[in-house]
Amino acid sequence: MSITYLEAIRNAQDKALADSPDVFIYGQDIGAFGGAFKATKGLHDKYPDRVIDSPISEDAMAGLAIGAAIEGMRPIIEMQFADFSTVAFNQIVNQAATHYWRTNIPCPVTIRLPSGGTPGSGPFHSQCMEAIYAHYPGTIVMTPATVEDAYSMLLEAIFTDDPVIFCEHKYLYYHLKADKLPTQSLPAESARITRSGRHATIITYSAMVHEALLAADSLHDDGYEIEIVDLRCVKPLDIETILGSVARTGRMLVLGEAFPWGGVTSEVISRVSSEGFHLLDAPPAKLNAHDTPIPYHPELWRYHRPTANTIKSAVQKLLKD
Amino acid sequence: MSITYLEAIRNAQDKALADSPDVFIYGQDIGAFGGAFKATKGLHDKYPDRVIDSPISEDAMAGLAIGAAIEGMRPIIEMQFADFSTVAFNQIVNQAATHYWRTNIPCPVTIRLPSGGTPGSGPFHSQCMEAIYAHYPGTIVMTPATVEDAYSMLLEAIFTDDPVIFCEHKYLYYHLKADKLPTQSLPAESARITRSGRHATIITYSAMVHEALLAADSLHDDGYEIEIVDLRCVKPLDIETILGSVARTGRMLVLGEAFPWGGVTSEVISRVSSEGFHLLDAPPAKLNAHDTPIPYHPELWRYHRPTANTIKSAVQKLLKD
Amino acid sequence: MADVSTQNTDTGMITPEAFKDAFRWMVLARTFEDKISSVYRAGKIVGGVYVGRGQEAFSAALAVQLNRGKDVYAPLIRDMAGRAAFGEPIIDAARTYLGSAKGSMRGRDGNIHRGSPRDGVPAMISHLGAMISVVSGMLFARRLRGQLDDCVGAACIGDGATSTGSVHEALNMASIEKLPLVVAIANNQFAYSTPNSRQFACKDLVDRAIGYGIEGTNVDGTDLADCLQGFHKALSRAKSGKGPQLVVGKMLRLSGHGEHDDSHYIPEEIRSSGLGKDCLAMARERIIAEGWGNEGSCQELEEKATKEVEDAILQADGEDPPDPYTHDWNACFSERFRDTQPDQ
Amino acid sequence: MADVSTQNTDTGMITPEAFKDAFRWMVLARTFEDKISSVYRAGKIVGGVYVGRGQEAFSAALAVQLNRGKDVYAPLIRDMAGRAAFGEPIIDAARTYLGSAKGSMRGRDGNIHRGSPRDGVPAMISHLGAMISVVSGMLFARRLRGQLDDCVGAACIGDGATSTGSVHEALNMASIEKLPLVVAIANNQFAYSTPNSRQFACKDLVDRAIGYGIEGTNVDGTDLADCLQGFHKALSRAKSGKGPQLVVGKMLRLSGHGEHDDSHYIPEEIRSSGLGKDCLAMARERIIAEGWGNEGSCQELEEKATKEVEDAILQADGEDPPDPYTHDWNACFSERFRDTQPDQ
Ligand SMILES: Cc1ncc(C[n+]2csc(CCOP(=O)(O)OP(=O)(O)O)c2C)c(N)n1
Ligand SMILES: Cc1ncc(C[n+]2csc(CCOP(=O)(O)OP(=O)(O)O)c2C)c(N)n1
Ligand SMILES: [Mg+2]
Ligand SMILES: [Mg+2]
Repeated sequence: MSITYLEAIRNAQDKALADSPDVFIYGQDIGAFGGAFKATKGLHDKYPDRVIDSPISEDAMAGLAIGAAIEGMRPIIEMQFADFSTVAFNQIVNQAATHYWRTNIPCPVTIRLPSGGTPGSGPFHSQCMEAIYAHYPGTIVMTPATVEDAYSMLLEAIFTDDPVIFCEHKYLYYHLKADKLPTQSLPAESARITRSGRHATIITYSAMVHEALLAADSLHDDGYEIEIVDLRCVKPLDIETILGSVARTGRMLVLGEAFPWGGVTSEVISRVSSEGFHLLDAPPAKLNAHDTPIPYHPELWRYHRPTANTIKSAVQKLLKD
Repeated sequence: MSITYLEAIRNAQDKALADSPDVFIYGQDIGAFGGAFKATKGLHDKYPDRVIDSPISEDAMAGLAIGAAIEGMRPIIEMQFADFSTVAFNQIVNQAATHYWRTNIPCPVTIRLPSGGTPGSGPFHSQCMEAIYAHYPGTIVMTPATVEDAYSMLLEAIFTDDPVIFCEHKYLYYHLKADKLPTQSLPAESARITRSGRHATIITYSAMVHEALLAADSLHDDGYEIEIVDLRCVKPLDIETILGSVARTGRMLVLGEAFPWGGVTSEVISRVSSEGFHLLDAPPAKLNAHDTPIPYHPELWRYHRPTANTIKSAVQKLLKD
Repeated sequence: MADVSTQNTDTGMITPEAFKDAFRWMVLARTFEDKISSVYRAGKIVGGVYVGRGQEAFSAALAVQLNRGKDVYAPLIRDMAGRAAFGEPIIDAARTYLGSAKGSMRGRDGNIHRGSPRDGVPAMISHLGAMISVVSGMLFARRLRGQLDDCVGAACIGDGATSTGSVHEALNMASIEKLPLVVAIANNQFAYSTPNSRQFACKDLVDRAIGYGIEGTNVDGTDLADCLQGFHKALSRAKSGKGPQLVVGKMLRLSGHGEHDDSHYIPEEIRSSGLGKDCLAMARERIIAEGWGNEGSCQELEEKATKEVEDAILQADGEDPPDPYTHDWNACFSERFRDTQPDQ
Repeated sequence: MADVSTQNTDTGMITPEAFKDAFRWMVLARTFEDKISSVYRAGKIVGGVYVGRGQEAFSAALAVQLNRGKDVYAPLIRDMAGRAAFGEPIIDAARTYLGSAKGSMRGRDGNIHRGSPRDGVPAMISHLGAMISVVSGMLFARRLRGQLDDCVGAACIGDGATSTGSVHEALNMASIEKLPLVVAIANNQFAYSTPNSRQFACKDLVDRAIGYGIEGTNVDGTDLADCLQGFHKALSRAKSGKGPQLVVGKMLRLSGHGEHDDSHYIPEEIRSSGLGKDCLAMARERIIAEGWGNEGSCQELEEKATKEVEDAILQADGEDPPDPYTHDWNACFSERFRDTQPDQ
């Protein structure tokens, strides 16, 4: 048996719905249809009152979830694409994220954002918005890179008492497979050493973990052992694990698929430079997508985002510094 | 004669309206009433067709401005408070910011965001959103710290062919005065050495420039000469000027009023660490507001944001490193 | 003038008791807000003061018909009267304005942004229109849990807020979900300085209801009895499964947008029109005219309110402000997800 | 069935010429989209294919009455017919789908996201509802410049998009500004898989117009003549200063949401209802029945369309894709404000 990243997300929701009557899912086309990506396929049949088709009203979807969360429910909002959450931005960052702080009453909503680029998706169905939400106090932002994490972290997200922005990567939906779902797992707030090495560390998250692995494989053939840190949760950052890895390798490339100005990569470099300056044997390096909207055409898209090749070059440069 | 930061903004708009029939202003209560902060006082009388009261519809305000900009006009949108631009977020980052790249047709809108904290304004009338907009490709983000810059940079913003997010600081509106408006000025994309020094650099922008100056005055009494770089434009960053200053002092504190995760401060540290690592004699330091929403009560607010005192402590720590 | 019979009947008529009950909260609200305005003018309040002068009837008429601990009530800027009628202790208003650490917002937010979600009063964010869908969510949760019974949710907005996308999405969604929601629009003719003519161009704001398939009612916001009756009807319909209800009240904001604003832009013509009537004075006159009370009993009520308000303000003013050094600076509830950033 | 006289009169009647003109674009659109779907099924298109099958009458009827180079036309997902009628060269559609660097979007965006703002066709962003206020802005600019004359702007959306806050804000604002805007809602009964019943709860979507103080018209989206007449009326009113106009057409989406979707969720009952009629077949029948053409002339038209489509697709397919290495990777127009980040 094998299970995909997408199925893991479906299974986590199934389990959450089964385990707690407080869980419900609200989103466009997620009912009988099972969602644009089929992340809720079959769930409406099992939980007809709690897997609910929404009108195309992202602001009100988020508002409704927040109201229910204040009452102690654990709503999940599926945005059809992360990109469309811009329309719910205000409710998420100003209503949900501030709620506990303002009122002492937690707001346990989970906002699922199908994120990231796939060929042909273009500027409005490809975005990575983790940095936008992470900037605001009161949010937790998760970016699972593996099938197992998609499952266990989504369950943690749903049962966490704060708003969780759950950035699931569309490129991994069908591509990524595992043998089975985990019964035990690393807590969501911990980063993971996905591969150990000693010449340099690549710090990354979500789909880029897999590009980094390819680059590391290739660099291995050249005699370099590259350590890979999968952040898993980009807010809060597991700074101990990050600094631990940099301490071992002395060199760090921070890699992300999102836009280059600001964001996770800059935040990690900033933290490491401030808190672990003397661990660095070379300037920290950064690799992101190009500073343009995400192109539709696969030829442009492949060039726009970091790939195993450009990662490898960046590491090679880093190793020479 | 003396002129305030707010009057400079009003004067810049007046001049732009006079100089070009393509300029108009659209926003809530900006017509006969002159705006919540009086930034358009008297302008409706002078240009009745081009200083226009809007309904409370930030999304449509931005959309209307974008449509007019595509036609070659140079609209200015006044958001009543920066915080309310969350509701126009989608139009700004997905419509305006991508427009030139998608269609080859520029979209010269200026979005004025009355930004930043003042005592008693609370979580929803105090925000600094520069990082949110700067993250997206296609935007220019200006954060003037002086009366002269408020004037000259707003004029540049209006006559720039890209969307400019103009973050004017409310705390400076009435507090800050100059003798007269400039006739010549540093281009908007250049940072400025506001104060020269040799022991450390504080890199900052907007209202924090003035807190930094106070801290530097106080450190001067202790025998330290602190250089201050006013970024002026946070996107793009004038990395040459920044690196030049760090090269002189070897130590850098990056200071911002915004939330700590990500943002301008992290981006500057990331850029300098990557591009000027060997210029640094000590770990780069960072000072932001606390990681909570902005409190209403002045006692809490003063503690939440960086002040001359906390800046001084941060620099003292930096000097010891 | 709406009918006020001496008997509460199924036809939605309102008793003198209900009228007097609402009047009491109107008096308290006006007294409190007059006082807080003078405290503001004395420079003792940071931030703004936004009062509901002229809107007390509309505000109280809704809330007095709700049940604290059961219903949901989302007041907005000008709902001091409704808040009081819904059972918000006057001391909380005083504390929030005066910055006592003991207020429900603990100094984190101020003035009208106070709330107490566990009592059914969500704490508003400033972004207009954003609270309606939150109220829907609270009702939705209760229904999913089988705890809806005949509870109802009410959300208040102004004429200006009707132009937000949020309000549209929320009304449409509530109608689809057939939630027992009453949305009260206080059309006080202005949004800050912006008149209705720059806010909408429909003949009657209540016609928005048609576009959502919900029921709409106009009431005279200066007439307490009419407000009571309009809301009574709307609340009964909402509770009996008829879905969301829109109630639009017309009146004039008898103050500036905030106490910093002299509202010079309001034309004398509107001020002296029927819209400009003071709902409080009118309700008082009616009580006396109908013999439900007299000058003496009204004065007694007013004096009691003055005492209550003065006590509350005195008490709040004597309380400690929040202390940043002992304050809990955490935006997240979950300890394990708190950021480990070195203290800023 | 709407009246089609042989004379175009002021009463808004539509000529056989107009009918046949619209029909021609409908045929071209259907032919193109059938072809592009088969190209998609052959795996030659990356990203989605979204077709307007069943909506060609409604789409073409609007655009055929607009003037390229003068009016503004903002098509949405299912407006291939309208695009063609407005003068979008068929080769641009082929290029955008097939990823030729020569398409108007130069590979940066695809399929239905193409546009050409200088010709009056804004390039849509995906976020539903967001284009209406942009069209308003274009009209607003022209009016400020004294260049509005009798030009008109048209924006197309679906039933699903009516639930967005954007649409509400834009309609309300356009009404306040009294812009010559026609908003066409193609109610094809579904938004992706979501039926009208989960999208709104009003009796008739056209009633939204009342809430904005604008004029609204229902048309039978399967009947070309009715569509032509409805839009004719709306456009004339808009041009004569009567402010925004809402035209709602009812029909069924005779395809999946995209070509990846088998639309199994559409009940047979709707498919076989009047809504499920194919506007193209009906228009063709009418042409023959009225004697405005015959089987032969129709076939000729169809063959011409097939040839045109095949040529365009062949040409586009033979063109180079964009080359990332020579591509201009700049999101800003202003050189001096371009970021100096080291190349990623
Ligand atoms: C989305 C949004 N935009 C702007 C504002 C600023 N603002 C606060 S109150 C107000 C006027 C509100 O008018 P109305 O809804 O009529 O309520 P009233 O003040 O008349 O009670 C405005 C524009 C806001 N709070 N939210
Ligand atoms: C704000 C927003 N939310 C979600 C989507 C995803 N989406 C694309 S098309 C669509 C359905 C649109 O339905 P409708 O407006 O009826 O148009 P139709 O497809 O039927 O022509 C959805 C939900 C989107 N594009 N924008
Ligand atoms: Mg009002
Ligand atoms: Mg549809």
